[in-house]
Amino acid sequence: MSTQAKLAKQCVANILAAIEQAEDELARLDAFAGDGDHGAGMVRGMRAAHEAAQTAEGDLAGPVIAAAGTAFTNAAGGASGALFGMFIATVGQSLNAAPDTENVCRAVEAGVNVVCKLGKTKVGDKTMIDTLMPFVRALEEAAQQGLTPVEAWSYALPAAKSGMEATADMVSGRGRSSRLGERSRGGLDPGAVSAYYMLRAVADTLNTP
Amino acid sequence: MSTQAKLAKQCVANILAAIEQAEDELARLDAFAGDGDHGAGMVRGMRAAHEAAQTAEGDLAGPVIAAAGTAFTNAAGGASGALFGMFIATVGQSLNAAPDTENVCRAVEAGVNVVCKLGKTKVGDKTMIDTLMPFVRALEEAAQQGLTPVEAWSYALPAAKSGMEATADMVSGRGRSSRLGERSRGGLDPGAVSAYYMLRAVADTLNTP
Amino acid sequence: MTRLFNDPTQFKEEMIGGFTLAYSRYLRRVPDAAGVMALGAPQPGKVAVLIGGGSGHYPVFAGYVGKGMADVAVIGDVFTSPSGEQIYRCTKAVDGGAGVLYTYGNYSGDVLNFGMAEMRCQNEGIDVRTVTVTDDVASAEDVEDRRGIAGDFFMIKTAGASAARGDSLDDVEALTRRANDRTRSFGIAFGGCTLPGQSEPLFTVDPGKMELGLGLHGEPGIKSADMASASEIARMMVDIVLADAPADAGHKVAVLLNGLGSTKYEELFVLYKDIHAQLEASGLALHNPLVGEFAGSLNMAGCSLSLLWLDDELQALYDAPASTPAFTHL
Amino acid sequence: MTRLFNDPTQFKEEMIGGFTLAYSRYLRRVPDAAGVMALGAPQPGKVAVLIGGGSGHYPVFAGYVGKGMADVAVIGDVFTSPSGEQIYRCTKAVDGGAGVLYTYGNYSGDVLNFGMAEMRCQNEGIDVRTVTVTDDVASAEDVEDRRGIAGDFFMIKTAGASAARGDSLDDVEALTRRANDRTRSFGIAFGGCTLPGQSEPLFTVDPGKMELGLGLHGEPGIKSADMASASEIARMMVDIVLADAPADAGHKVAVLLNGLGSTKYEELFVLYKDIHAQLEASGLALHNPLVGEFAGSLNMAGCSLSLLWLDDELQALYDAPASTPAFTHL
Ligand SMILES: Nc1ncnc2c1ncn2[C@@H]1O[C@H](COP(=O)(O)OP(=O)(O)O)[C@@H](O)[C@H]1O
Ligand SMILES: Nc1ncnc2c1ncn2[C@@H]1O[C@H](COP(=O)(O)OP(=O)(O)O)[C@@H](O)[C@H]1O
Ligand SMILES: [Mg+2]
Ligand SMILES: [Mg+2]
Ligand SMILES: [Mg+2]
Ligand SMILES: [Mg+2]
Repeated sequence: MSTQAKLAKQCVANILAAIEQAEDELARLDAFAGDGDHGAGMVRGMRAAHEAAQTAEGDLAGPVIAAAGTAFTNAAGGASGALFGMFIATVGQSLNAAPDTENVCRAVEAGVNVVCKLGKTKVGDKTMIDTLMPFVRALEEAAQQGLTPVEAWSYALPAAKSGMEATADMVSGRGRSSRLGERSRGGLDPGAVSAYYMLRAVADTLNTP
Repeated sequence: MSTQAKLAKQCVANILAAIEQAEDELARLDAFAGDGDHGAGMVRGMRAAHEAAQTAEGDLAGPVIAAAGTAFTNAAGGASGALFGMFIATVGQSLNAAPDTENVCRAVEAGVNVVCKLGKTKVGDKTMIDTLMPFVRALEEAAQQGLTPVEAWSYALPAAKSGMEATADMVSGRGRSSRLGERSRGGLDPGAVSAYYMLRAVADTLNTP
Repeated sequence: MTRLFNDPTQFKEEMIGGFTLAYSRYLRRVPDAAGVMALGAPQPGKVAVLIGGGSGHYPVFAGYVGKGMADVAVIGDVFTSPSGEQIYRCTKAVDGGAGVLYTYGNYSGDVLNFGMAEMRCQNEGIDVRTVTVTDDVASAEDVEDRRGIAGDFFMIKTAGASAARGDSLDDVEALTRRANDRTRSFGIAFGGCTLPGQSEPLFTVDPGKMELGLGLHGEPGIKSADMASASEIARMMVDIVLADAPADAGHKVAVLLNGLGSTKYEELFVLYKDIHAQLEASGLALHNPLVGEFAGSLNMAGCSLSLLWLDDELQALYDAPASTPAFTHL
Repeated sequence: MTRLFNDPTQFKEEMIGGFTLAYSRYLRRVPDAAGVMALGAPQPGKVAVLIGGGSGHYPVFAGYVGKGMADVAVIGDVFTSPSGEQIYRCTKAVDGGAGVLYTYGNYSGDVLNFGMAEMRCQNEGIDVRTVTVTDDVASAEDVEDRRGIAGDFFMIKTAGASAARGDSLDDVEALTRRANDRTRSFGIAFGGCTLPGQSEPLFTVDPGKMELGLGLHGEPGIKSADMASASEIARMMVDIVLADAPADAGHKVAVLLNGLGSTKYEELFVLYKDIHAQLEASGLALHNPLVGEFAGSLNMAGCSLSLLWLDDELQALYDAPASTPAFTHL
């Protein structure tokens, strides 16, 4: 990959592919305790994000990611449209010119914090945060251990996966399904699953020679 | 049975029992090419007919049957409500004080003619007439052969049955199902079945010692 | 399926009870009869408009009783014409001395029962006229043999507006008949309805199929076809209705896209998009289209397109104000 | 299930297309946005009422745009809040300089997206206020955490009538909030709906069961119960709503019995009969009840009861005239 921007565009393209492939699964997960629109919304958002990313100019990754996030928010709608879009846009805006592991970690952390703030969520509420927060904590560890960004991302991915899996046994505290109380237990949170697929698609992209 | 009136009331009671038992079957037959209300309508009509018959005064059969028919028409609604009700009422009104076989035959014929006229129907249109008309023809034969009314009714019943069975292979020419053309072929006509059950219930009553 | 009921044999009575409680600002129960009549009826000197038929089709018929539409609706059991006796009583209740117009769908049971009531009222000196609705092009070749479906709405609106402005019975009858002569409908069904107390629907439609020529009483359609996209269905419906357009009827039409119970508004709007475009492409001017539920069949799934070819007089009646439980127009 | 569509990803766009073609006498498309606005909007000096949310709920929201109700509806994809960007554009389109009132159901996605738009508009100097609808007593203990269901109708009617008579933004907001504070709803579901392009419903209900505490988005209810007769259901709905009655709210209520797509009018009237009797027996005076489809969820089966405890001012607003595609009142 010749530039940061190209790599970022490739990440977005691969996220889109991953989300398109998972559309039906995400819809089914959302139908369990929600309203079934999560698959369609993520695909709509990612298609717009991809289009915006491809046409973004310059060599830096940040603006590409920021453009993708804004496009995602505008197109997707719904809770996840606002939150994933703001997450992606914030990561893009926070990423400075020289994305070493610490910078990447800080950018993702900024994105996660925006989601927590806007969504009034914390770990354990059975949301995308249960994937994203453990991922950020693991990224921090990787930064302290001096791993490269590519190594760090792969190092942190299992924490995201465990976080996602843990949502199955949680009772929803936020979002549409929170009205169901105990009945929301037993299914994975669709937003937590989307978040994991996004992070994994980035890992796959970074690890592709 | 001590009087004509008592016998007539017993006939009405037994018709009601037969129709109540057949309610679901009649509903299913009507659902095949019609609107599924025939079972409920016949039960509603016969319940009213029974009530009216039980409270009818005098020793003669005619007024009992006429009262039953009028009550049937008022309560049942629908095509069959109008036609069966007018049929029963006309039979009752046409039955004179000394119901020998010829009189009975003429009364039933008068009823059938009213149905043909009101309903603009003839044999072969896949209606109650396909049961009633062969029955009347057979009653006439029985009268010519000098059978008693009770014997004549039993003699004519098989003709009614064959007429009813023949409706399965007819294409509807009258009523709601006539709009279906060829698609109406293959099911018995619900009104033809009701008519047969009514005639059979009368035969059973007459033959009960 | 129909889930909310108590004793199925009491369904009609309880429905009338709840309906009159909810809408007592428009109408009241006809004393001693299964019907509802507009507040203020009978109005001496005004022609009365009587509609009716089986229930299960709300807002047809009771929903259209009120100012500017019907004076009375006679209410039969589900899918069952009311009896002549009930129709007779309702006629007597609303006659204001200027005569009564009956308008109802052309079904064997209705024709018999309304016909008996008409004869009886005529014998008692009430001038009764009848316009049976025959809008469904799928139901027969000859117009007189056709049944009435959602086009009912146009005839009720026409008759009601004509009577409301003080027209004579001759005129109300003639205008309503003219509206019927100029109305054409065609419908399709995707699934059958279930009568109260029954557990099986009246008919089922294979997934991937649709029934052409729906009946408003849960009768199966005239024939089956493969399920198609909304655009293809729009084209087919428009083609079939226009192929049967009345002669010399001009180019201005009132349009009614009617949804049956389980086919919802959003779907109807998607379908309507192409219907509108195709009607316009064929040179018609569309006047105040209506898209929604105007004549139902319990929870049946399907829809129908009705067109009324307007002239100036019919348009004035169509645009006249109305205020009823199910249709209000300023 | 949802059967009439072309490309499911275009469902919303095609729906808006057909809707605006049919009802161009009331409203038009918002330029460059997924929304519809009343003819005559923006009206300089008049507070604008903005409503919106996911689609699939017609007549909520677009059906209530017109005279005396909302000035604009922002239309999201099926069951999906519109994005902040679309809400922002619609706000800009209808602002007449006197401020904009947002009223919408209290769902996480809507709160986020409407909230973002509100902030952005405030930053640009447009005075925006928000009243989120929280009528569903089944959805949470605390009123602020509750979601909005069919009670939406009352808030749209209140806000629209208040704005239409020229009230200030402060007053429109205060009155709408008062209406929300005095509205309670409770619903049940019998069957789930199917999104366009999907073949399975969002949820199913065992025959013989019902779900208490329906969600308007096809979410399963809060808990299951055995199916009951209409009379038993009426009693339960009334008991639950009245148990949560607002304090000191008087005894006059507006009543709305809302049917979801596949639960039909006749059933609602049967149910309403006992609801009416029980509300009256508990000492309430019922004002202009409404029984029908006022807030849907595609072809879901179920119904809900909403009460708005009126005072003189709220009653005047409730009785004010309105003229929209889905609700007209003289
Ligand atoms: N307040 C919130 N904070 C964080 N995440 C949330 C919040 N509300 C919803 N989510 C996430 O969004 C997902 C649902 O997204 P989606 O179905 O697209 O939106 P909607 O709930 O509006 O239909 C949930 O699975 C959850 O992960
Ligand atoms: N015009 C007619 N002449 C004779 N019989 C008729 C006619 N129309 C209908 N029927 C009879 O009535 C039966 C249908 O009765 P029912 O279902 O109760 O009435 P509806 O058709 O009004 O729903 C038919 O099966 C047929 O036997
Ligand atoms: Mg969702
Ligand atoms: Mg029938
Ligand atoms: Mg019938
Ligand atoms: Mg949603």
